[in-house]
Amino acid sequence: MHIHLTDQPIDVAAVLASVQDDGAGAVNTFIGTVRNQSTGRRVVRLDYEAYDAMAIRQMEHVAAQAQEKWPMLRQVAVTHRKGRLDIGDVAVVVAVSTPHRADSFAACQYIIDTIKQVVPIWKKEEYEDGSVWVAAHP
Amino acid sequence: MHIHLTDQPIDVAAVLASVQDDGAGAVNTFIGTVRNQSTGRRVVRLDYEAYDAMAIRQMEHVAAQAQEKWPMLRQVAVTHRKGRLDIGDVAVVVAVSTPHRADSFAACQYIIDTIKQVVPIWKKEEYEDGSVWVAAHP
Amino acid sequence: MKLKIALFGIAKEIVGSSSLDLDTPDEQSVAGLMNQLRSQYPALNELTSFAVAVNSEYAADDYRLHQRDEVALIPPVSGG
Amino acid sequence: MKLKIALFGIAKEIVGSSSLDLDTPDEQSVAGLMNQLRSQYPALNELTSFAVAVNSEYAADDYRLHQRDEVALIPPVSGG
Repeated sequence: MHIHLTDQPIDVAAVLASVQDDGAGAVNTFIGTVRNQSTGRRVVRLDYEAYDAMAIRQMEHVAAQAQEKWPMLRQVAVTHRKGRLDIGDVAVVVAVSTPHRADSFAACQYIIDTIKQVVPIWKKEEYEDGSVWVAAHP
Repeated sequence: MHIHLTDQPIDVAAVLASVQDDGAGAVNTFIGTVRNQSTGRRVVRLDYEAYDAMAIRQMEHVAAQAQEKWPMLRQVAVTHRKGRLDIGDVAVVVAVSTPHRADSFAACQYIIDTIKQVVPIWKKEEYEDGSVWVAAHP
Repeated sequence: MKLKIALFGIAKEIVGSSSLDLDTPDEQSVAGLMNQLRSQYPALNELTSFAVAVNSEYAADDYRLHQRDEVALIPPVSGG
Repeated sequence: MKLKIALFGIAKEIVGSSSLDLDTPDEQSVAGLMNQLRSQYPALNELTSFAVAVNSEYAADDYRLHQRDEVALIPPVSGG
């Protein structure tokens, strides 16, 4: 598995290349980017803070769990960005390769859904008139 | 929507770039590649034949159907390769962008599943000792 | 009327050509054309399925063909 | 014992620092530590949830803390 946390722009092509496997006919990729709005407010940029060591450890756990649930998984790659991101910037890339396509969709979705629940990374949305730590309050 | 049929190697990065949208936080991509085996036989290469005009028309229909089912779909791109492909070559790329991630997975999977049912493209698997038109016979 | 039918994939191999000129009644239905093809090329019956396309769209069984229609025989697709 | 607790995101803002030195009983449980933090920083009670991590793993409520553990307060995550 290929797990990275970086404060530099993510090279999506490199992530895709890392899951290439001659035994896999299917690659599914999820790319999360910074939207220009959130809950109706205009977003000007995002700041991502990470607990680096734990974030990497938890991303590894999620990838390993996916490998257990989908034993046919060939390759898994997760790269998460941290630091300051502008609109359109890539925040996260998940890519998986499997022999058949249905498994690639299911495994990729499981990984991104679980990452969002357990990986200690925090997103602060900056608006023109303030900022909010996303999901912090009910 | 961005629909292409080509006999040249697919530029995956260009397909991804074509669905980039500041209003979309989620991009899901499916990449179909040539596997080194099929139903237990070793594949040496594939030949894809297409009924070009109809294939493009049907890919457009599928993209339009997805747009109807997921009105929040921002961008859709489908590029299908034809001609001779070697192991590891990209045969098809589907990419969609949506505001939220669950829709991106569902729409992308719908598009590739439907393409495989309706788009007039035929795949001949070449083995070391023969060849078969895939799915032709029960 | 004379119909020109485009052939692809295994259908091209069964017929031995990439297109076929067929004599068929005027206003022949798609179903009628399919029966004519099945009896002329019995190997088509061994396919998982096949369809007829007219002007780049799948045609219903009761569609009535015209000489200027672009007709194609569509064996089971396997793209992607 | 003295525990050093790493703070992130909104927890860092609530406490006003990226780490906190806390006096806590020896072999304090995670649940006990959380109660201590809640009473010292009532704004933590307004969060959707928070968790304690020990040595880069989520810790169960009954885990007994040791001075050498790397402890962190984990407010609701929002990566991706």
